[in-house]
Amino acid sequence: MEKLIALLVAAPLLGAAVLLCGGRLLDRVGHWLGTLLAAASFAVAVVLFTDMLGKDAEDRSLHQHLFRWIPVEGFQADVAFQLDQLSMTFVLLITSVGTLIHLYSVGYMEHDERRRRFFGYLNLFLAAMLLLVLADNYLLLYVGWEGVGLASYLLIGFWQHKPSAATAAKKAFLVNRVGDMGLSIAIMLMFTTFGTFAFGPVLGAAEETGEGKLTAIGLMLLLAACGKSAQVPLQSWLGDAMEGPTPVSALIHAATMVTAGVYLIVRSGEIFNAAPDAQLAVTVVGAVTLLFGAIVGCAKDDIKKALAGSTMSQIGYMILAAGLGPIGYVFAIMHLVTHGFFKAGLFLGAGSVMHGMNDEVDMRKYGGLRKYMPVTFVTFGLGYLAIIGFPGLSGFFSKDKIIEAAFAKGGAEGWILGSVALLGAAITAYYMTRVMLLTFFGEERWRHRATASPEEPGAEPAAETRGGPGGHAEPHPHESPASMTIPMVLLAVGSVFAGGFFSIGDRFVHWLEPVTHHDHGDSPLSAATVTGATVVVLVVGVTLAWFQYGRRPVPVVAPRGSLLTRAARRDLLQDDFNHVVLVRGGEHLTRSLVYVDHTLVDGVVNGTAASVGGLSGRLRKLQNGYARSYAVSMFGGVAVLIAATLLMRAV
Amino acid sequence: MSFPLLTATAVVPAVGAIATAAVPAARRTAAKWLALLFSLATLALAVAVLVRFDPDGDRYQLTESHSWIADFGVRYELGVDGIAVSLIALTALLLPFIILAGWHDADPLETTSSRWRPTQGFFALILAVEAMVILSFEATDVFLFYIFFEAMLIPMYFLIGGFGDRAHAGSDENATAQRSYAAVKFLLYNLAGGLIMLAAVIGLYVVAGNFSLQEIAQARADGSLDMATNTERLLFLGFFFAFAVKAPLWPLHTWLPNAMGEATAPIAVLITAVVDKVGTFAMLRFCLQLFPEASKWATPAIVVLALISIIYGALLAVGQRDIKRLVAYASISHFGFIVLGIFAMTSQGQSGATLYMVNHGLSTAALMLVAGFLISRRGSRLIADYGGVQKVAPVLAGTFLVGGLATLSLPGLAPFVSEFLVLVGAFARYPVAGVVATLGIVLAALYTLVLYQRTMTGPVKPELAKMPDLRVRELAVVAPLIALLIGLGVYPKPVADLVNPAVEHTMSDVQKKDPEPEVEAAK
Amino acid sequence: MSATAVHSLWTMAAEPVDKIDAPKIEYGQLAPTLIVIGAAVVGVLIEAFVPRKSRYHAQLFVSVVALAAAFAAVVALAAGDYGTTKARVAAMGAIAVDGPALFLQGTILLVALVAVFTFAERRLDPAAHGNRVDSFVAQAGAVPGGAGEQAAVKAGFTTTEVFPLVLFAVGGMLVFPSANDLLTLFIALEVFSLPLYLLCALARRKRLMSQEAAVKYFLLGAFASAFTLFGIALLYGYAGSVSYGTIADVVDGTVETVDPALADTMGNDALLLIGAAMLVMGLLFKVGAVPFHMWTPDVYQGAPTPVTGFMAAATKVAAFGALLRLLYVVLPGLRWDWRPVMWGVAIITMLGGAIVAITQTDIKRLLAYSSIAHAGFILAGVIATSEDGISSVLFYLGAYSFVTVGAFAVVTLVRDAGGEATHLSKWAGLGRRSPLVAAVFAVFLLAFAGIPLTSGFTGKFAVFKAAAEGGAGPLVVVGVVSSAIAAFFYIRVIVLMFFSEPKADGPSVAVPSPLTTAAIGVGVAVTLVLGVAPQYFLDLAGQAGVFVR
Amino acid sequence: MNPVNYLYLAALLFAIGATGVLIRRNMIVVFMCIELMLNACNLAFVAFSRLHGNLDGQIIAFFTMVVAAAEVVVGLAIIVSLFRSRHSASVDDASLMKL
Repeated sequence: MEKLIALLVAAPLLGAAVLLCGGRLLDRVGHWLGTLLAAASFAVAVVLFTDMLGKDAEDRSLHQHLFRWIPVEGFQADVAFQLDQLSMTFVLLITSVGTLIHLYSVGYMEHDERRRRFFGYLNLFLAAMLLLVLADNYLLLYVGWEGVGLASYLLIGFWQHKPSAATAAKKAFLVNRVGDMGLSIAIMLMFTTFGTFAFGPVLGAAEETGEGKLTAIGLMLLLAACGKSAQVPLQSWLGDAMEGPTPVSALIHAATMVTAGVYLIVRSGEIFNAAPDAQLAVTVVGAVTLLFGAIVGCAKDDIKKALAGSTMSQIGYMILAAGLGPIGYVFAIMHLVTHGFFKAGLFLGAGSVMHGMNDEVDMRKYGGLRKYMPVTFVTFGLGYLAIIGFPGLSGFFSKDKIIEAAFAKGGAEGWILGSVALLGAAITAYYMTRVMLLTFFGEERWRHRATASPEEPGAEPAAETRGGPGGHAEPHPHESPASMTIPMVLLAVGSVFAGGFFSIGDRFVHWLEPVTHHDHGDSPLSAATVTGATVVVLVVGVTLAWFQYGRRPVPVVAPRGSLLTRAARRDLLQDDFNHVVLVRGGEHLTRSLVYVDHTLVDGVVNGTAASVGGLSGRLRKLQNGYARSYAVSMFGGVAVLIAATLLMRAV
Repeated sequence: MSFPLLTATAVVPAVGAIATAAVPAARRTAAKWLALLFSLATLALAVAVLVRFDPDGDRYQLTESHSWIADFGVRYELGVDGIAVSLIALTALLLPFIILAGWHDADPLETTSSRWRPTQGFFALILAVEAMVILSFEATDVFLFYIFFEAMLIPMYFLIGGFGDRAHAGSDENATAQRSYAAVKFLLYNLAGGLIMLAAVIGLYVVAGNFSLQEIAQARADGSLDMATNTERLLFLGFFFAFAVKAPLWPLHTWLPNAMGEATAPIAVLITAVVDKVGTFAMLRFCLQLFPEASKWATPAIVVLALISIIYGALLAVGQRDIKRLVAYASISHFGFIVLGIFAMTSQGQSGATLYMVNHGLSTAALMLVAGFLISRRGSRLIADYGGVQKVAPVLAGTFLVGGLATLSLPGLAPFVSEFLVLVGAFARYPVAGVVATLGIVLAALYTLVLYQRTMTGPVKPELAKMPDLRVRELAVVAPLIALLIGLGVYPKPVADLVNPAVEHTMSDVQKKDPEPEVEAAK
Repeated sequence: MSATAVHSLWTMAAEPVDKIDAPKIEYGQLAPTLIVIGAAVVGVLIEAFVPRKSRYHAQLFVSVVALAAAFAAVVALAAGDYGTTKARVAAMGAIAVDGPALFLQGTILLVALVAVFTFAERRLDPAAHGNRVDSFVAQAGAVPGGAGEQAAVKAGFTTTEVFPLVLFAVGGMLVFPSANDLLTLFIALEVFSLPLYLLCALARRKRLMSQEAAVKYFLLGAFASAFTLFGIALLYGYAGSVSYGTIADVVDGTVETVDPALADTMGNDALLLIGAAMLVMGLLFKVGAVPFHMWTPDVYQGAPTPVTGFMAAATKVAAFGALLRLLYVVLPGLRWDWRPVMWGVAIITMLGGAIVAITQTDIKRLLAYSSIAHAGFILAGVIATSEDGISSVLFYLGAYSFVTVGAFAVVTLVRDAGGEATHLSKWAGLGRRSPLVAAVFAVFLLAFAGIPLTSGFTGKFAVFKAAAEGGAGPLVVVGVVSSAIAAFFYIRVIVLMFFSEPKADGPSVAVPSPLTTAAIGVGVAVTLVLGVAPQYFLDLAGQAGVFVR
Repeated sequence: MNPVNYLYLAALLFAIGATGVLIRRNMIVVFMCIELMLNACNLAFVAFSRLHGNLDGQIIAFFTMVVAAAEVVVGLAIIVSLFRSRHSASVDDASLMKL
């Protein structure tokens, strides 16, 4: 059975290789090939899953050792896979959502002449992501980690001729690199501490290790997670990442890649358990981010950016949960899965809307679209209800559990975290309602108004060939083709029922327990209270949004807004800070260093040469051509010679 | 007396050089093919060496030893260990690509007279360099090594100064001046280093009485030859200085950007991927073996210099406006990594450093050669003159990106393996150094991606609209390199197995052990 | 000095002197010298009696044959172990026949042979009035540019006297390093100096400079030889004899018979030290060591280039030979006095020569300064005071002299309307115009710079090695530093030749006759052979490393 | 009469000659000064010869005279030819080559 594990990675990898190397002749079938291989990977996953269910909980984890990768004395890195329940969960999520989004992209990217390459990149991403979650040691995980980074870089910058896209891609990669630094340092620490970096030994030996070391490792892992999962302070890249095609945003920047950080932390649970300080840091990061993202989400008028903000905040929830330790791990993963479904659905919905609106992204130029694209409206709506945690839908169960666990953390910490989580839930309800209202309700603000033409940055040039001449004069909203709607529907189903399915009889908890271990914290509030509170804040948030956007017409041009709004629009000034401190400072540093290199380092050498030359020029003057002066020098010379000789005898 | 394989690997290119130089002026193409042929023959011999070499056998294999200059106690002594073998393989491997890439770099301008035969000279000099480099990898006699270490400067010097980058070439006086400035700078820096080393070599002879690396190392090991601490340190510094100039270590690096900037791309590759490796290789083979104590004494200072090189080189690379100078500074940063690995005195560090030499050769070759193709199309080295290339020449852009990703050592590509080994090795001995060096990977990403973004992405510059994509010859150069980068990234074990035993010998020379992990993890 | 001693002198002098027995000369062992001198005399006779038309060929024939024969004689002597086991003092203690002497004589003879080829070159200058001309003035006496000169040129006069002059000079040089008493030393010095003074004055073009060079060389040379002579006088005064052996004994204090007068002067070290210093100064002048070097650039520049080549090579060989013998045979007992001084001289010579050369603009002056720097390197070997030191110096001299002759021979080829184009700016782009010549010259320059695989490197290594073993490590360091500086200007010339665009009105490279070609060829061959496979010659020098006493 | 005084005289003459070489401009005079130095040497030789009571010194003196004569021949030849072409016998005028 474990022989199949490699296939999971191999299939999409093969696809990537073929699609990227195979020339134009693949242009016509490329996308289907890619989708097929993604589906194949999913099939394998299902097979493995059923097999796993067949075994009993304890010996479900599979191992496959492919080959010895880097052997240098004590440093032994293998290419080996470990498939346990945790990995399985991710594999299923990744392959299923991935396949759906491949399908979606077939329609979405229909008119892009570089579609083959797009699918190549998607496959590459799948392979890397699967490698990430299947690796049985941190170094191999690191490979996948950077691999998904590369894929995301390529896909964000897929429309490279848009400077904004290229910049966003570069930014994403760089910020991630900062996180990667953390991961690699963590691995080095593990090597020096444990002499290995394979999950088994490291996590096994975590208990009998000094807390200091573990805290260091933990913090480094957290840094990595922040980078990949767009957590404060490394969150700035996610918003810009929306420059990429919408399917990419759905798959990579909502459902899967950005959750890798959560996977890392949960995977390294033993380390964090033994390092409370690191755990605290994790929870703080999570809490801060979930507010940060939510606030940003409220202010954005760009539908994708708004969703991106919400992604940040949702992952904040997961990180928070992961930081809570054994009481939270399971719920973190659970929320991760449900979020995977509904957020992917939301993004696809957004994509579908843009598709119908000539790639207009400004929600203020939408409105009343429900009757033009019903399917989109329904699926999006369900996703919306799921994310705000409408009772009975996925988000409700998973998020509720997290809030509960936050309170269960106990003490002042518990209270703070819990209330933050609640507040976040309220804001979530607010901004999602806002998105919903702006997009599908209210009067049709797009009438008699030209929309963004692909020439101007920000428009998705997939539309270039669409609409035809004058097509940008006024959008004609229409439902998207089946290849796009089907995935949306399926995801909607997932986002409605997944949560309930998991929670009934704590299926999910039992499923993951062997890996992550679970214990019920004692919450100061009863579960019922918490649930009630969540529902209350939910209602508050929704009504607030309705008062603001539902009742009176929405101005097409965004009002100046309060200070907070303006800050939020600029991602709470994060970028400005980066720009001033890092970019500017870096520029000055490099410029001055170039100067130093030229004048100082090089100057010293040239200076020496010059001074020798000058000396030479001066000594030359002694050779003045007068025989008598030569004679003088000889005479003086002999005098010195004699004097020296006598002196030598004297001393 | 078996067939002298090692001598053959050096003789073949040398003969090739002479033969190429002898080709009459009119038959330029013939000269090119001849050179290519000989470089391929050398590659074949190198492969033979690779096959004949047994990693777990004696330390030095395929040895040859003949008396040469008895008066100076100099013997013609050749022998290779795993490190040397891998570097010889690298050299022999890169040369055909360099020749192929430089196919048209030396076609004479119309103005020059018929007696001036640049093309023949160009390829002959390249082969001459190859011969000398290979010999300096093989020599186990200090004097013999020194001879070729120095002599290779001369052909290099003519290659740099005589065949400038077409981006500025022609009769432009200013360009000529810059070029000869670069060439002279290269020569004087290295010559100065070499002469200081000469003093040390003589000193070594005075102390040891002969030049045989093995004998001296042996004598050092069993204590029959003990140097006064200060003597050893002075000699070490003499040797190290020369090597630090050759493998540019801050602050002796400034010749490299000029040289690489002014030389044609293939020659730039020859400099940084092949010739400079002799410096780092010699640190590993001579400094550590001959002067173990002094090496340990100097380690902290050298580690600091290496760190400065890493960060400094990367930052300057970010600040460059000239594509080739950017790559040059990137190389300086990478050489910092190599030196760091060598002087971390851990087996990971040193194996990593050796792998790094090989991988850096491949990655820089890929990046630099593609950059050369790009420059040859537009006729400018300034980054600002490019933009949107990927739209008109996607393959070129793609290969360039892969080269760049290799340079920032992306996992899955060969450089990652070596870089990570170096980092781990350094971290195990000097955690702070390891962390500082890790900053380098962020900066590497910065300068690589900025370069890619500015040249390849964005709207297409009108001048570039008609730019052709990679031609078959160029693809034939780049594709194998990329294949190797990926192959060695996924499965570096063969090279590692080749190198590890040699590194173990070196470690035992300096009597260093890898630091033990604190917790013995449950295996 | 006590009166009694003086009185005893009187009485001694009053006694009748016993009759002098006839000297016995080992003609066989002196053959090289005798052959050359004899040929020189023949050459003079040829000038006197052979018709002008056929003089050139006769002279050339005689000189070449004589030099070849002399070399053969040297080889024969060496083969007869006179260099090693049978080394002896000949001609009543006037001449030493031993390893160093034979080695240096052999070198001098070969260099002279090659130099004579360049002397005889008649293809480079455009033919004047239909008859080929060499680089020597038509009639030395005629006023430059005067009617007399034109008439002489028209008549096709040529100064074939140069050949006997060279032979005389060579004769002196052969004796110089093998002289075994101070008188012979002085005579030999004058015998090879005077012809050189004359040769310097005989350039066909730029005669004013040529004559000026001669005057400077002559006046300063005479000045120096006066010091030398006084030094000899003082040494004679100290030791009561001019024979090396005796003086050495006296210096060591191992002399057997000490009469009161000698005892008196022996007590007076001032005589010894001052005398030694002056004598050494005379030799340092000849080798062109700082601060006695200042004649070198001017004379090298002004003299006819073939003469410069000969002078630069052969004089150095002879003078260093003599210096070695003086320091190793006569003054070893004084080692602790002269070594520090020599240190100083060597250092300033190496640095001074290298530094001043950087800013030179005339190729001949450049080579002059480089020769000064090289003198410094050789001095480092002299200071070693070991057998290795001797042999390394011998080897260096051999290597260096051929490179020098070859280099100057190349200089004669590069010409424009005004004769040889010696200004560096004229050499720009030579590599483009005539790659072969440029390449050859580059080889010589690299040898000067001491790049491995050339004779220059081997020699430099040998010398520095000897010095280091002789405990002169710092000197070696100074040596490498100054060779780094020196490298700069050699490289400059190469850059000029290869990397700079040729000037439109640049000089042309004349096609030489086989004579010069041969000279250059020999130079290149020796340079490369001594660079790649020096073992045989190192052995030779090694065997020749012992002085007879 | 103490022969040592002759040595002092010789040294004096030598010094005078040397000074003359350094300060006089006319080539002929300079040359004569050199001759004076040579003769100073001769005096020294003779004095020493008498001091030591062997004849070497006196013989050397003869050699020196011959050498001096030869020098005169060569020297005058050169000087005269230079004088002809320059119409000046000043040492300092002959300074075409410098630096």
